Amino acid sequence: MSAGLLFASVGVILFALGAAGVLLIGHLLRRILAFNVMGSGAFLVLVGLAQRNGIADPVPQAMVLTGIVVAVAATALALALVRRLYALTGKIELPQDDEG
Amino acid sequence: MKRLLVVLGAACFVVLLIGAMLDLAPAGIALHAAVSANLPSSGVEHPVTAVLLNFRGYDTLLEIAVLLLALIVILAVGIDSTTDVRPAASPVLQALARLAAPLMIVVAVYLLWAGAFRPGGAFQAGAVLAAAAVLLHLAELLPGWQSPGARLRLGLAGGFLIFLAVGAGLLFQGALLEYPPEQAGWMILLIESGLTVSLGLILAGLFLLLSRDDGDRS
Amino acid sequence: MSFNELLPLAVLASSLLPGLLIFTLPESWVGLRTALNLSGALVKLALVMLLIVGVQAGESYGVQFAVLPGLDLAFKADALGLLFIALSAVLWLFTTLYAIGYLEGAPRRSRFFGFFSLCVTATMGIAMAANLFTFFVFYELLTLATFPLVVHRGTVAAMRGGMTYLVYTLIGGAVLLTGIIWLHHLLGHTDFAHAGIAAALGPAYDGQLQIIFLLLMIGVGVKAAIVPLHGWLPQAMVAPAPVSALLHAVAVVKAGAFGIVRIVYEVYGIEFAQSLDLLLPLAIFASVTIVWGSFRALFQDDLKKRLAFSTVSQVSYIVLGVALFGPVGTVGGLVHLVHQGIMKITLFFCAGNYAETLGIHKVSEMNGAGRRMPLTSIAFTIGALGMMGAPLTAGAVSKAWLTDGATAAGMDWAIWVLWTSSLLNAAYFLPILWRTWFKPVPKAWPAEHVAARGWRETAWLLLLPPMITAAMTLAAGMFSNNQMSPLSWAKLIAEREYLHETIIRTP
Amino acid sequence: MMVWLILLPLLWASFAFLLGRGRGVWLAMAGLLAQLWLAYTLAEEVVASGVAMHAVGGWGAPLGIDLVADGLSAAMLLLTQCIALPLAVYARAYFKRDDPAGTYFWPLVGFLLAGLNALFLSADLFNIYVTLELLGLAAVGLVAAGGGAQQITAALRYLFATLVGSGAYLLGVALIYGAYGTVSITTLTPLITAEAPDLVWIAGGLMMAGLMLKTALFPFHFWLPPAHGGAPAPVSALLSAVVVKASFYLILRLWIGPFSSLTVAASLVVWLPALLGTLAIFWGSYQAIRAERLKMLIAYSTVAQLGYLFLIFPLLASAGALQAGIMQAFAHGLAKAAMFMAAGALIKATGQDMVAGLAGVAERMPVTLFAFGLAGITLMGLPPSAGFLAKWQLIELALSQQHWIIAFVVLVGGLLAAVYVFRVLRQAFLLAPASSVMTPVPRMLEWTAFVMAAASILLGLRGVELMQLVGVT
Repeated sequence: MSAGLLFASVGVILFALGAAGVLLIGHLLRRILAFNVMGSGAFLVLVGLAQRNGIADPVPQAMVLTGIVVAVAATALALALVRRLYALTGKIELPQDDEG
Repeated sequence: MKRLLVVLGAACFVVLLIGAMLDLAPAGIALHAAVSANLPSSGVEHPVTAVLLNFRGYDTLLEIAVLLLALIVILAVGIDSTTDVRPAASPVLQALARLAAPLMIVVAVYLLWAGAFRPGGAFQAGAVLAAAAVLLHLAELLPGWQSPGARLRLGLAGGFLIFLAVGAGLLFQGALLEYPPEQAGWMILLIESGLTVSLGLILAGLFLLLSRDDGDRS
Repeated sequence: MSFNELLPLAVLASSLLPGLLIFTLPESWVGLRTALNLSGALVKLALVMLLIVGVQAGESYGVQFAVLPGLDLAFKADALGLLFIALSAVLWLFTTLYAIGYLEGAPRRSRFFGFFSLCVTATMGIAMAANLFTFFVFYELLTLATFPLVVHRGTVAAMRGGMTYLVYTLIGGAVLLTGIIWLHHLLGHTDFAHAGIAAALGPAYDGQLQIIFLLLMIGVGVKAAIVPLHGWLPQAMVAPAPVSALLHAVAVVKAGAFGIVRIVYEVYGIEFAQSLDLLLPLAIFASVTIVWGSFRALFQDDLKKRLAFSTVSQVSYIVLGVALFGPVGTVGGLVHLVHQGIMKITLFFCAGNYAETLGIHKVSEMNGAGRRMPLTSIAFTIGALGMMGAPLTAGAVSKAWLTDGATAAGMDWAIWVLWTSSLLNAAYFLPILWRTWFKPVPKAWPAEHVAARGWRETAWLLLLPPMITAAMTLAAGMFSNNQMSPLSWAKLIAEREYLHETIIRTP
Repeated sequence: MMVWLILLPLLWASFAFLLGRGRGVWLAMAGLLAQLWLAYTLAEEVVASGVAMHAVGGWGAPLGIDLVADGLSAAMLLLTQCIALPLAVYARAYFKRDDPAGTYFWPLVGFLLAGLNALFLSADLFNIYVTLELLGLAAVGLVAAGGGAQQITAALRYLFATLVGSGAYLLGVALIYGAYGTVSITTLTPLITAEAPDLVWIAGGLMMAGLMLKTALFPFHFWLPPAHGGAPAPVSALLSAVVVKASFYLILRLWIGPFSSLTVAASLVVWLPALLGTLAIFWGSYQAIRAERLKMLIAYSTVAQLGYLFLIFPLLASAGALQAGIMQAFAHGLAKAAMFMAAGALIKATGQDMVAGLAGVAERMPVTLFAFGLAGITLMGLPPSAGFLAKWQLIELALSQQHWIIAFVVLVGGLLAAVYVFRVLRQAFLLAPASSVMTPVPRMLEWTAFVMAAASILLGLRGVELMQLVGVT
């Protein structure tokens, strides 16, 4: 399998890991990390799969750059919320009740 | 139980997807060809920069909006002064920071300029600037931020506004962000310079706003 | 937009606009509110007169707007519609007068009269609807406009009554909607037309049409209070007297009955309905309702409840008349649409007077009421006699045409139904009359609000309406052959429906 | 011209930010007014001269990014601006001076609207991803802004839901690009055939699932009630009325666009959204009927009402289904906005947000209750209202395609809606206990809500033009 496909496959694995993490992990900081793992997985698939035939393609690279910046923004926002929650409740986990 | 299901599901997903990837025919469309074909009229020599700021510049415009938005949200949510105990910066770190900061700025400028023809550009440059700010902050040479004043706000939004202005201006003689090939070069440079400053400030802001503590309250 | 297009809209507007204006009025502006109410009612009456004259002269009034591609909000003022319009317009005027007197000084009157006007607007819309879609729009609007009136008192009991009313009407509405959309899907339109539109589909669809008929009948049957869908009507008695009058005589039950008329005559067409064997089941349900309603009325001590069950029974006279295949029965049903309205509203006005003046709510409290309130009691007596079908009253006319209709249609058993019901009517009305006139006056009334001033046993705004409607009951009975009488109008409609030259009742 | 629908909100949002905390109301108002005009003229243009197109950067797909406005997008744009302007007027009266939730309210709203408009116009899968993030983060920010622990918790749930959703969507886009080498919808549509490789099926599944999570379709609805119920009334209105519709719009757009040949190939697939929609209607209504707090009731009603939108998928064979869907989207958008606005006014006046505490408002706040009632009529699908027209179209389509079950669901759903709407009205018509005190609220709050509700009714008297617009493809 070509290097690109290898990257892509690793990306898939990372995505699955990250997704599972977001679903299962209660601790919010670790959940945010999991989300980042998930995102990176998607980015890897994007660049890897597109360049599986070995030819460099700047379009997915540019897309990934864009994606990374967006992910940074999302992460910062999430951290701000977590920090706020910590300030208000002293917890870094979400309560279980749903009715809100 | 839930744990098990999720893990199993994820595993099946991985197997399925990788399997599907392996027997995938090559794509019909080769955009990289189109990119290199249009590179000369894009105003920059580096293909990725060309895609980022010309071919798909619109993505970038919205992406900057997202970044600025995140910062505004952080301001709107209101970070309250939870004093996070940080060991006082060692004089060594401070000396290092004093030394490194100017160099980093130089590097940033270089990256910005280099972006036109090799890996680099506003994002990298901005990131380095932000890193410098963070370093100074960790060395306690730069205070964390309160809600920013008018000038700082201008700095934060300036790059985005320049980008918007150029794009909108071009709208009057064609499509959104449709650079005339001969002017494309300087227009993109203008945008990138603006972005470098704003991105630096925003990225730094994301850190400095989150990590301000009582000590910095003024 | 031509005059003939504008007129139907004007009839709607004449109650809609006052209603909307009244909502915005502050509570204290009694004068302006009353002025708006009455002027609206009078203007409407004038417009209806115009329509009647026009329609007799063969003019046709109608207008339509596209709501969706292939779906129109369409109005027409034809003979059948006008029968209902005229009834509502006249009775609305008197009910308004009565309500003004009844609610004098009561709270939340702007809201009350606002919804009151919306109610009548909805009724007008139902009467003038030119297709089932439009009919349904106003039919549901009526439900929504009456709910706040039923719960007007804002007590928990009122809420219970209102909720029962909603449960019945909303579910009925959903069923009705199903039938209408189904029909619209089959036909591509649902426009009312003489001799019906359903026959066009051809025999292949007979099965579906029978199911649709069932759905439609359930839908309108709820408001027409056909057993077993009548449960809401006695519950809704918690409403103030003018509202009960409106519900029973003018708006709600009439809307249901009128819907049945429209559907049988102008959607299916009487011949086609007969050929689908739809009329006999309808007649049976009507008969059951007639008897059951009168029977239940016997055991109600609460005066308004007794009147409510009597309504259940009386409205099905109309349905029965429709279900009797043949012009004579038709005339009987149609004319009773009007007569029942006049008589029943009289009774409710009087019941309201007893309650407002002397605090009488139960039959058992009515001893000697006739001495204290002679005029009211005379009106009540006339209404009651009418309900029994006593000679010289409107009721007699209806009953005569209905019985002959039954014979003409070869459904002699229906005659027995009518007679049983008359007997039962007598059985639950005569005791009341006996108490009112011949039992001694008690020492004290349950709660005397208004002292008698000379001949004015109570506020004249409460006294006048029942006297007028009682007079109308007699007039409709005695001058039934007059040119403008409900009977002649009903004949006119029946002629147009059956395309016969004239209809002679064989005595 | 359509470009300005994206640039304007970005511009006034940034300038509002430059002006500083709690500033920029009039900037926003002016911008929104202009946007409304733009959306209207765009709709007219689309009806007059067909689909409008704008190649950003002048490159054109697949190298560049195309903006496309067909009937569907134009309609959604119109709906968004129609709701945004009255909401802004409402919000101005709603947020008191230095209300913590009001400090960067206008910039956030600006970015939110920019995200929405950009999303409705974009014809490029990856660009749509960016707009989704812009939209999602702005929405989360609005929920969290100045909020207490409860709001922050809701915002975090919302944030993770939308991030996972867009993550799945992004992976799907990555796979599509890998398979075809382009992300332009117009280029892809002919390329994706029924014989597409499994990878494309997985990609489609990922994107749909991600978007359903963002639309809060049952069983992905868990995040919506706390977020919409907890946020300030103007925010709740905006989120419930338009934001959730955006991801629904995308599902629809992809379903009938690039993935159409897939959905046709797998005829059973069309029943999945309908099934989930049905469950959403029943579960949402049930929760709304039980809800103690007024805003939770309304939020759960949103869960239920979104269900109707997904009932159209098995009916898409006939053109009318799209129109029915859009009619429902309009009906719910206008009515739900009005309802949240009315609820906001009621809560401000009574100082609490329990349904049980509403006794007497019919007497004290008739205008607001009228607004609530009219909105309720639309949600119940009673005539005359846009909701009724949507219901009528849905049932007729269902009957014409012999899908009785859908007709049945729609009818029962309407009755369930009646139960929770009248639960509130019943309470409101009760006489007020002598003890109850009501603080007067700004007239503006009551009347904007009323106008919005009236619009949802009036649309029910004239839907022809809208249907004509949606018909343009």
